[in-house]
This record gives sequence, structure tokens and C-alpha cells, in this order.
Amino acid sequence: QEKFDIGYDIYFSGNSWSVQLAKEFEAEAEKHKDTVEVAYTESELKADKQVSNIEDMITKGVDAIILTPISPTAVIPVLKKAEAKGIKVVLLASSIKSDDYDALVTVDDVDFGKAGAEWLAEKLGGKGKIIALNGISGISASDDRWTGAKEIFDAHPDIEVISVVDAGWDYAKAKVAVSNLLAANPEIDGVWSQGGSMTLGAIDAFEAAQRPLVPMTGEDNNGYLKRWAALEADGFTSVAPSKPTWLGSEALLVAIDLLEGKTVEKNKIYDVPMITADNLGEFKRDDLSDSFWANTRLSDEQVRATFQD
Amino acid sequence: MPRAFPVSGRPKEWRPPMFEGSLRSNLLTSLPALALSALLIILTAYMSPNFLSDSNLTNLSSRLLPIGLVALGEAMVLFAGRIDLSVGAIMSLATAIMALTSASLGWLAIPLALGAGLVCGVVTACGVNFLRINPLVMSLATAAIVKGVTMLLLPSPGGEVDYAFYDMLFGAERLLSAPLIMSLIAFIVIAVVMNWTRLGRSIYAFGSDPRAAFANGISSLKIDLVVFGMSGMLAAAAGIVLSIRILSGDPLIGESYTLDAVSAAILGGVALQGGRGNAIGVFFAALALVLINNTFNLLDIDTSFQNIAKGLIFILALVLFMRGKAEEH
Amino acid sequence: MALPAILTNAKPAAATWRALGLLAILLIVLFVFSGRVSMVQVMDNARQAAPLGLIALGQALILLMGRLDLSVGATAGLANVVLAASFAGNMDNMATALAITVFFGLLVGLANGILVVVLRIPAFLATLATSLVIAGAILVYTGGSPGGSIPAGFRVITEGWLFGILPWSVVIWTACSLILLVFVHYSLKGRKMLLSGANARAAQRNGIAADRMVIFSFVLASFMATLGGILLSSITGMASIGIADTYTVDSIAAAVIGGALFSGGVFLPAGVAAGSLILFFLQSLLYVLSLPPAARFVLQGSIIVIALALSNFKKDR
Amino acid sequence: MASLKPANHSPTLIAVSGLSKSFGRNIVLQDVSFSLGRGEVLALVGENGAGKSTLMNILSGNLSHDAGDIRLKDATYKPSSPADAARNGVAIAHQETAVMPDLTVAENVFFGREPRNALGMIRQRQLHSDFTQLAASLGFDLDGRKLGRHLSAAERQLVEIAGAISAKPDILILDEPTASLSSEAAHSVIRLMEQLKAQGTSIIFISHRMGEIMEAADRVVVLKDGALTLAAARGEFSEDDLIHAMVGRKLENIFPARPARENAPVRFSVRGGTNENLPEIGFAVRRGEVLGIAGLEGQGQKPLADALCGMAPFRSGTIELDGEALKLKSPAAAIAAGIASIPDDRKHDGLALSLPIRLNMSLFAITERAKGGFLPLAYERDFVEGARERFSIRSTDMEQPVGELSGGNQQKVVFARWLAHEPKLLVLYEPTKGVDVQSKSEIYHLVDELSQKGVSVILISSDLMELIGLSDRILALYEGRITGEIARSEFSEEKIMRYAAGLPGKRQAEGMEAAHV
Ligand SMILES: Nc1ncnc2c1ncn2[C@@H]1O[C@H](COP(=O)(O)OP(=O)(O)OP(=O)(O)O)[C@@H](O)[C@H]1O
Ligand SMILES: Nc1ncnc2c1ncn2[C@@H]1O[C@H](COP(=O)(O)OP(=O)(O)OP(=O)(O)O)[C@@H](O)[C@H]1O
Ligand SMILES: [Mg+2]
Ligand SMILES: [Mg+2]
Repeated sequence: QEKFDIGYDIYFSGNSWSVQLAKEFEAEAEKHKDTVEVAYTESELKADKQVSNIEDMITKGVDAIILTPISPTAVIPVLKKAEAKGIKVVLLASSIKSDDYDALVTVDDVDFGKAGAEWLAEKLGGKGKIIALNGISGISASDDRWTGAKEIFDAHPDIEVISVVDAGWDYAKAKVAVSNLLAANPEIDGVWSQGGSMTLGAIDAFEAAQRPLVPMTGEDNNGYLKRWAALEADGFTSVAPSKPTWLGSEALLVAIDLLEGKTVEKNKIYDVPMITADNLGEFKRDDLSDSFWANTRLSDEQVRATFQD
Repeated sequence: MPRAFPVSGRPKEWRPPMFEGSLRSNLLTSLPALALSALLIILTAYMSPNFLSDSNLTNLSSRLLPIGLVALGEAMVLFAGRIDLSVGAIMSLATAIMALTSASLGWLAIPLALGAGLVCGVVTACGVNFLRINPLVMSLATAAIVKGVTMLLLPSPGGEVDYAFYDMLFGAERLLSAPLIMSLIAFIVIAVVMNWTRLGRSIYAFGSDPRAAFANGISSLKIDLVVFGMSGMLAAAAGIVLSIRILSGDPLIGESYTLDAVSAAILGGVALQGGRGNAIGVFFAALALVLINNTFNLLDIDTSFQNIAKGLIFILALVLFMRGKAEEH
Repeated sequence: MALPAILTNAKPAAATWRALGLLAILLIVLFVFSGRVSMVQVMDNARQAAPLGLIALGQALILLMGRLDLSVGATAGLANVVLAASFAGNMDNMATALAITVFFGLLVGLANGILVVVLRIPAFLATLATSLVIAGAILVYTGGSPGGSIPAGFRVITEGWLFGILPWSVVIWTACSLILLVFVHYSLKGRKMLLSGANARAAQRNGIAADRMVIFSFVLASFMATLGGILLSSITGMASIGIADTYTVDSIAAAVIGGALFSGGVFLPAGVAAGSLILFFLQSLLYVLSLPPAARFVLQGSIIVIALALSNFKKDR
Repeated sequence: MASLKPANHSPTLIAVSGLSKSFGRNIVLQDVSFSLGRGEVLALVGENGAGKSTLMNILSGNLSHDAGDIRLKDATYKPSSPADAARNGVAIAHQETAVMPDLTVAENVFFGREPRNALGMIRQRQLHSDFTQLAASLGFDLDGRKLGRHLSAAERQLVEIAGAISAKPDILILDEPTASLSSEAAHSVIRLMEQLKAQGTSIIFISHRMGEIMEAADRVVVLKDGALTLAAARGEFSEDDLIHAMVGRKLENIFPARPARENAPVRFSVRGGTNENLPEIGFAVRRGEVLGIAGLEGQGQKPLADALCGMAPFRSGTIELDGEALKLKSPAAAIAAGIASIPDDRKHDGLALSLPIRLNMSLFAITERAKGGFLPLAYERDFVEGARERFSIRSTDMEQPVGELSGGNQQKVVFARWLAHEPKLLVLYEPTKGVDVQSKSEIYHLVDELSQKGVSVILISSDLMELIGLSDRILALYEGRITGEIARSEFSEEKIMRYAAGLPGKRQAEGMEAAHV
């Protein structure tokens, strides 16, 4: 029997989340190696390169294309072409501004932003001065999460966002930024952060400045979960919304269903999984690397192979 | 009539060039890029049946247009012995302007974006000329400012560019597509201007030795305005094409094009020190850059090795073509 | 009037004073806006600027030779990845980890030097190519997710303060600046570098092995970039990909604000330090004023123009 | 102060009055006034750094002046750029500096005046045939298709001159037009000047060669330290007057009196030295001897100088210094062996123009005294200050960048470099190109002084006066071979030129090695 040819575009491999997303896909593909044959391309977070990659997949004549759209519009024309050739298209972890696709598998980043913000607003009793740590302006995940968070904060008139900073999902940048903000502001009551490493940086900046820790939001990467657990005894509180990397494996399953002619739900948008003080223990893995992300379908062996310490 | 006298006994190291004039000696600089792209075409066509399909060739020319335009502008700056590292930022700015204004202004968005590119080029030219700031640094400064402005205008990718533009530019799937024709026109026009007009000769002369050129009556301000202005406009044109290709604006999309543009110009035989090189060579070098990615994808080369492979090809090309060209003031 | 001979050699150039002046102005502005600039805060910024400072020193050495090194950012990033991997979070590995990291750094410098000198490829392109290869190699080696970590014991070099007032990283940075200052301006080899940098052909003709000086400077610059990468790793405590990419452009900007010339023959470590600090305080100013990230680029571009416009102010025709 | 009487002359074309110019605090021109009539030749004379080039650069729009007034054809003239000057009929031939390396000779000559078709495109063929015509009419032996970067110094100079003439200017300015030319070529340029003058062109030329000035100038203007010290018409001045006005005193002996030294032992010899550019060369120099090497431009002088200093080593042959065989594989090896050399192209091969005088001058002085790799700075300062005084190098202080000095003073810096340690052999290649009489004389006496101390000198020069005045013996170089030898007692310009033109010398090649000692 003919195997299905599938093109998978790795949108980025510059941070551990994007790497793990691709690994989840690869692991699933390995399980179905008798039915699918995958050709990989790599877009390096460049929308135009992604367009070219998809064009080349069409040229090669694949049966299905799985991609994480870097821009909400860039791939529309080329996906139309794919559709015209009867190629199935699955969007993974990010959507586009048209319905020229067959399935979407994701968690909403706006909801992600809201989830952390709601927790923080509640924790502060709807009142206080906070700072926000964003990823990179111009990248939709970062902007969408902030949009969601801002909506919540705007609804709480007594919460004042005193500074919004881009720290590139980066520990070091976040630490520098927060150090500076601490020097400039005698009162900071909470930190809304959209990335685990940035929250780590913020914690270290607070400690370096010998200021008591305040409620902060984080994300589900293992390094952060470990630190959070260690600080719980000192009264540190946090919450970790998650964009699970297992979406990668889910995308392949959906693609196979489509190719086999099964009907699938077009927009599969999962709820944002939340790690809270209550279930922290279930996700935190002291025996695994700091870099790994807790919401995964990878086996421990696979995680160890991907992120060696 | 004074009689002829021997000035040099017998020039030993030098023989007359194969062709006449500096024009021909410039044309020869295109050969390596021509060879490289020919090699890639033959290799890929041999190994992949889809390579020569109409749709793939159309795709290639669509990709050639933006990198070709921006590399062409960069080459003009390099001909004059300057360098422009702001082209990528200008491309992003142009995509932002298109995304924000094409809905309301329609076609007028295009001259607006081109004008913005021109202004950026003029700013760089003025810094280089009046403030005597090294072009590399001045263009980096322009790039930073332009990037900031772009991010103020359009903080994240988005906005919308009308689909009609897309149909117009990329709609047809045939070999002689609009992007290919536009690339050819741009390159031929610039090649003619550079080689057969006084302006072109002045740009080469200025790049060759600015002091000597000044002494021969060239105004450095005029040269700077022309080359940086052109480079800004061509970068903006590339940005317009890109915004149509992605149907939106993106404040970061141009970044990687700066080094691509410089690489294409250099691989195309343009000397960093100025005065030498030809638009034709740049055309083939830009083509080679486009072909490399296509080749990687069509031949299924492992993605993680693509970057190393590209770096090594780059080094190999440098070793083959640039050997002995190290700058020494 | 007449300085002792030993001082004329190191007399701060006009460009150094200009850079220091700009830095002072920036500090005053910062003070005015934030209302509280303490010595500790200044030192804390200096501490974090140290990686850039070291990398920019290396860049300045290359500029001294009339070349440009576009691989310093990649080299620092390489140091970050290699150091974290070979440390593996264990302080016992320190000697080996440092040795391996420095070894790779020197290797990059040697490769650059050979491409530029032996194969005579323009430095701009040769170093661009090596940076591409380094970036690719890091991706292949790490698969996109680098492992390892820097043990807390080692992080003292960026987190510890000497006598509680001087961060160790500032001490290291100052020491490197001084050593290079003395080396370039007081040693025979440094003098030969100056001459080769200003006119390689004349230097060669006058018996200086100018080519060897160029290779040497590339190795030294990569070494400085590696040191910068090590300090950076000590700050971050872990490895991440592309973390030092912006340092390439920033190092050029810092060196040039500090008075380095593309035509070679100039080396002003104090100016370079001022340039690095200016770039860093600019960042602080943005946080304090809570300006959008976009403003950072506008300000940074403007300050480069201002710094250089000042230095060219009085040239007449 | 002498001023020019306009009476017995053709109508005034350009009149300069009260012109001043300074660079920073350095006053370069001070209240200079003179005038020039149509169809006249004016020679501008002065020491290095007197301000000649600056004055001409002002007239040609390369520099602007601070005060004073220039009237051209009775209108105020203040050119804003070289292009502006050209529009006003003023053209300048710089001292070989303005040839654009990546354009061909023809493109250089007609730059900005290329023939074009209706579309504004340059007609390449026409351009080159125009050039062939022009070159023939000027009597220049130049290949129009050659790129500027491949030209020799003399060819560059001719390109400059041809370019300026082809603009058909009213006023032609020639800045040291003959400095790089052999004397025969220089004579032709002088004849060309006479021809242009006859056609009504006014010419201002700068030269350090007294013979040319006496021969060609209708008037002279002498500058000293930026001020006018003499302005006179032909017949009103003598060579001594000029020198007096330039230097401020009489120069007794430009050349040192040198005793014959025929019996000294051989110090340095080359036998059968060959490389790509030298077919075969052999000669020997005695201890303390000054060996002149004469030849027309491009007969192998440069390859010979390069081989001797190790830049382009001999591929085969034997070299001996003080009886020991030697390989001159690199400049470093040559210097280590005690061979010092002064290049002809000081700007590219001799100096780091952006660095201070001190750094340029002191390298060798301090090298051997360095302790543990570090420099003896006090010694360096004393050495540099001493040399500055001794050579009267005109500069603000020892930290002034060498690039700001005039050509002659730059040359002195190159010379001074070798003073700290006497070399065994000193190779001079056009050592006084563009150097004024005063400095020339100083350099000659210095060479003599060194040779008295036993330093052997090889003097490669196109200046016959210099060769005759300074050498103990002269060899003629033709097509990369030694074609003749002339003993001091037989020196004459005519004889040297005969040999240099490749005509058979007194002794033939077989006996050469013995004969040349
Ligand atoms: N751009 C400049 N900046 C500073 N000083 C300058 C500049 N140009 C010339 N000078 C100085 O002006 C003086 C006159 O220089 P100029 O070149 O006119 O001399 P010159 O008479 O042509 O000498 P030479 O015979 O060596 O050619 C010199 O002292 C020189 O150092
Ligand atoms: N960058 C500079 N800064 C200061 N002065 C300069 C600079 N460049 C050139 N000059 C001065 O300008 C004058 C003219 O330069 P140019 O190269 O034409 O020298 P020249 O005097 O005609 O030639 P030569 O040095 O062979 O006598 C020189 O006297 C030199 O001192
Ligand atoms: Mg002069
Ligand atoms: Mg001169």
C-alpha cells in the first residue's frame, strides 16, 4: 500500500518549546512510519521562507501539509494553491485569517494571556501595581497573549500596569529589565510574565535586590516548576498556563484522519491547561532536564534524548 | 609636434585585456556567479524531476524578485565604495506601509512606500556626506531608527494587503511571469545606466578612489544621494513585493535580507572596496541564493544540516571567487 | 605641558573624552528621570554590560587592524553553549569546561585569521561565513535545545561583588581593558599591530610580519568574544541559542562610539568601555521611562549618529 | 616685497591678491598676491610645505580660502568645487594622485567629457579613438585601454597631464608634472608646455627642478612659509635668487664633496639574480661606496629595489653581504641582515599616514632596545625629537599625524627611521622625489655622512643630477639588465643616457661581474 507523503514545516528551532513541539511530531510520525513518509523543511521564523517551503512541498506533490503559520496572512495564497491540488492542510499551534485549511489544532494564545492575568488579578484582590514581561513584539504568540492579559487588567481599574517590557522569553533579559524596574519603582505588587524563563529571571532579580517575592505568573517549563516548588515554602505563589507541545503529535493524528477520509472537527481548540499549586507535584519532574515542557506525550527516554543536562 | 617618447620601456606584468575598456573588465566579474547558478540548475534539474516544472520556475522567479531588487540596490552602493546595512529595515518598513495604507490608498500605497525608502536612503546619504560618518555605521544607525519607526507603526505582523495585488504580481503560473520580467527590467536598466552613462561611470570612479574622483569634478553628495537613494527605493520595492507575497506587513521580515543582499552582491563579483563589479553578476548571485533553498527542499536535505551546508557553500564560493581580494586599505 | 613619555603614549584621545562625555550626559538624564541613581545601580549596570564590553574590546582590536569581525556574536554564543554543556552543572568540571570553551574560541579566531590572511578573503565576508557555520553547527549539535548548565559556584564571577562595591565582572572587564591598553600601546608587538593596522603594506615593507599580526588579532578577538560569552553564561546560568547574536552589531556600535576607526590604526579601550556602557544605560533609560521597545532602536540609532557627528564636527575643507 | 609689474606683459587673466589660508592654527598661506597673463608660464617655487599645492588646490576648487580675492577674467572667482573650476576654464593636473584606478586611461582622460549618443549613453569606441588621437598629438606613449591601477607613476602623471589639457582650459595648473618622469620625458613635457603657451593657454607649474624652471618660466613666484618672497619675470632672476628666496640664504653646496674610494673591500654583491621581472642581474658595492643605478622609467628599477628589500625576492642567484651568503626572503630578513631601504612610494610603502610622526619614525630605533617586549619610551622620545630637529622636519609636534606633513617632510620621516642603527647597506629608490632643494641637500649630505661611516649605498634614481652629484660609480639598467658601467671620472649626462637607452656600453655582459666591482 502507498504511504501518505506528508510535508512538515518546522517553523523555528531556536527555543526548547519549538524544539519539543517538533519532537512530539517526530515521535508520533515514528509510530506511524508504516503509513506516513515525512519531508521536513525549516522556516526559521521567517514568513516568506515559510511560503517558499510550502510552495516546494506542493511542487514535490505531498498529500498533506502540516505547518505552524508564522504570519496570519502570508501563507493564505499558497494554501489556496494546495487546496486546489487537493492537498490536506493542518495548522498547528497558530491560525490564519482565512479558512483555507482543513484542520486547526491549537490552544488560544489570547486565552493563555487571560488565564494568567485572571489569576494574578484575583491574587492581588483586584488592586496593585504590576509589571508585564512580554516575549518579542511583532511575534503573534507574544502579542496575542498580551492582548488577552490586557483585556483582563483593563477590566480592573485598580490594577496599574506600570511597565510593559519585551524580554524575548529570555532569562537574562528579563533579569536585567526587572532589576532596573525594581531600582526605579519602590512598589511592585505582581509580575505578569508569559514565559517560564522570564519568570525565573524576575525571581532572581527580586532576590538580588533583596525584595520580597510577589505573585508571578509563569509557564510549564520544568526549570520554572522546580524553582516554584522550592520557593513555595517561603510563601511564593504562582500559576503556569501552558501551551502543550503534544499539539505536535495531535496534528499528525488529525492529518492521518483527514487522509484516510474520516471527518474531523475543523477547529480543534483545546482549553489552556493550567498548572496550579494544587497539581504542581504531578507535573514537576526533578529527575528531568530544566528545559523540558511538562505538558507532553513524549516518554521520559525521549525527553532525556532531546534535552540532556 | 613633439615626438613620441618612451615612457615605459616595456610593460612586463601587464597585457591588454581581452576586451576593451573598464566596462568589459567589469563584465568578467559576473562569471563566477553565472557558473554557480548554472551548476545548481544542472544539478537540481538532473536530480529532481519537478525542478523544471512551470510552477517551480514561477515560484523561483517570485522569490528572485525581492532578493534581486534589494541586492541590486546594495550593489549600487557597493559600486560607489559605500555599504548600506539598512536595506532590510527599509524592506520591513515598506511592508508595514503597504499593510497599513493599501486598504485605504490602493495603488497610491506603492509610491508612498517607495518614497519612504527614498527618504531613508537620503538620510543615510546625508549622514555619510555631511556628518562624515562611516557608511557602515551610518546605515546601521539608519537601520535602527527605521526599525524603531516600523515597530511603532506596526508592532506585530498584520495589516492587510489587497489580494488584487497578489493576483496581479504572482497570479499567473507561467515561465515568463511578471516577477521575472520585472527582475530582468530592473537589472538591465541598472546595468545600462552603470556602464553606459556618465552617472554610472562617476559612481564607479567614485568607488574606485573618492579623492581622485573629487579632484576630477565629481560631487560626493550627488553620488551618495543617488546610490543610497536608489538602494533605499529598491529595498522599498523589494519590501512592497514581499508584502504582496505575504499579504500583510511584518516589522521584522526584512532583517535577514540585509546580509543576503550583501552576500549576493559580493558573490556577484562586486568589490567591497568599490569601483568594480556588474549588475549582471549580482543577478546570477541572487538567483543562486534562491536556487540553494529550492535545491535543499526538492532534494530533501536534512534541515539541521542546511545552515551548515549553506555556510560551507558560502565559504567555498568565497575561497573560489574571492581569494586574494582581502582588503588592505 | 610636556607629558612624561610614558603618559603621552596613553593620553586619552579626543574621541575617548567625547565618549565619556556622552556617557556622563546619559547618566545625568537617567538621574533626572529616575530621580535616584546610586553607585550600586551604576555598578550593577556595568556588571551586566561586561560581556558586551569584552566582546567590543575584541571588535576594537579587529578595527585596529582595519578589518571587521562579524562572527563575535556567534563566537560568544558558541562559548555559551559549549561552556554549559561541558560544565554540566558541576563545579568540578570547571577547569575542563573553561579549557574546552577557550579552545573552541581560539579555533574560530584561527579559522577567521586563515580565511582572511592565507586565502585572502575580505574579513567582512570571511567572518560572516564563519558565523553562519558556527550557528549551523550549534543547531546540529544541540538539535535546537542546548543542554547543561552553569553551576552556582561559577556564577559568582557575575554575581559576586569585590568588597561589596565592585562586581567581579567589572574587575575582569577593567583588567582586560588595561592589559590590552598596555599591550597595544606599550609593547613592541602592540606597536607593530598599530603600524600594520594603519598601513599593512608599509609595515610589511618595513619588516613587520603584518599578516601574522592580523591572524593574531583575530585569535585575540575571538578569545575576547569567548570571555564575553563566558561572562554572559555566568549571568544566564544556562545555554540558549542565539543569545549573543545582537552582540555583533552592538560591539561594532560600542567600538565606533568609543572612537575606533574603520581605516585602522586606532585602539582606545576606555572609549570602547564608554561605548559599551552607553548602549547599556540607554536600555535602562528606556525601562525607566517605560518607552515601548521600538523607541530603543530609534534612540540607539540616534546616539550613534550623534556620537559620530560630534567626532567629525570640526573637519574643514 | 617684490610685486609683479603688469606693464610689459600680455593682458592679465588671473589676479590673486591677499590670499590667506590656514588649517586650524597652521597658517599655510599668508597674504599672497600675484597675477598671470594670457599665454604665460608661471613657475611656483618653494620648499616642501611652503604652500604651493595648497595654493593650486585653492585655484582649482579643491580647497577654499579664508581671506583674499581672486579675479579671473575680471570677475570674482571663488570656485566651490573642481567641477566649478573646470566650468571657469581652470584645469589641474595633480601630482599623480587623481587617476581613478578602475577606469581605463582613456576614460580617465575624458572623464566627465565623454562623447555620448542621443540617449545620453557613452560611445565607448569613439571615446577610445578620441584618446588615441589625443595621445598621438601630445606625443604620449599611452595605451588607452589600460586600467588606471596598472599604471606606473610616470604613466599616471601623463594621464593627469593629458586629462587637464584635453579640457582645453584657459589656465592649466601642473603640480610637479615632471617629478616622476625621466629627464627625457620631462623635457617633452616642457616642450608641450611651450606649445600650449603658443596656443594662448596660461600655465602655472610647480617644480623642484631648477633647470626646468629656468628653461620654461616666463615668471616665477617663490613662496616661503606661505608668504610670497619673490615674484619676478624672466630675465629678472637667477637660479641663486630663487634658492635664496626659497631658503632664506644661499645654499653653498647642494652635493657633498666626495673623495674617491676605489680600494675599499666589496661589501655586498649579487650574481645572476633573477626573478619574474628581472632576467639576470649582477653587481657589487664596496664598503662606503655610493653606487648609482640609472635608467629610463620601467627598466627594472622597481623589481630591483623590491628584490633588494625582500618584498619580491630573487628566485635564483647568489647574494653576499660582507662575504656571507644571504637569502633576502622577506623585508624582515633583509632588515635583520642590515639592509635598509627607502621606497619610492612613501605614502603606500613607507608610512602609516594616520599615525603620529613618533610612531612612524621610532620603530627600528626602539626595537633593539625593547626589554621583555616593552618599549623604552623616554629613549623613543629623545630619538624622535632629535631626528625632528636634525632634519628640520616641519611639524607642530611629534604627535602630528604624518599624513598632515608635506611630501618632502614625509620623506624625511622615512629617512630618519633608519638613523638609530646604521645599516650595512642602504637602498634608496627615488629618495628625493618631490623634495625641495634644501631638504634634498640635507638628504644628500646625510647619505654622504653615512657612507663616510662605511655604509654602502645603492641609489636608484631617474634624476641625473642627483646620480652624478652623489654616486661614486653609476650602472645603467636596461630591460632588467646592467648594460654599462661608468666610473666617476667619466660621468656625463650624455653617457648615462646612451647606456640607459640600451646602446652598447663599454664592457659587455661576460666580464660584467668582475667589471662591476
Ligand atoms: N588638509 C590639511 N590639513 C592640515 N594641514 C595641511 C593640509 N594640507 C596641507 N597642510 C599643511 O600645509 C602646509 C603646506 O602644504 P603644501 O602641500 O601646500 O606644501 P607644498 O608647498 O606643496 O609642499 P611640497 O613641495 O612638499 O609639495 C604644510 O605644512 C602641510 O602640512
Ligand atoms: N588627511 C590629510 N590631513 C592633513 N593634510 C593632508 C591630508 N591629506 C593630504 N594633506 C596635505 O595636503 C597636501 C596635498 O596633498 P598631495 O597628496 O597632493 O601632496 P603633494 O604635496 O602634492 O605631493 P607630494 O607629497 O608628493 O609632494 C599635502 O601637503 C599634505 O600635507
Ligand atoms: Mg605639494
Ligand atoms: Mg608635493
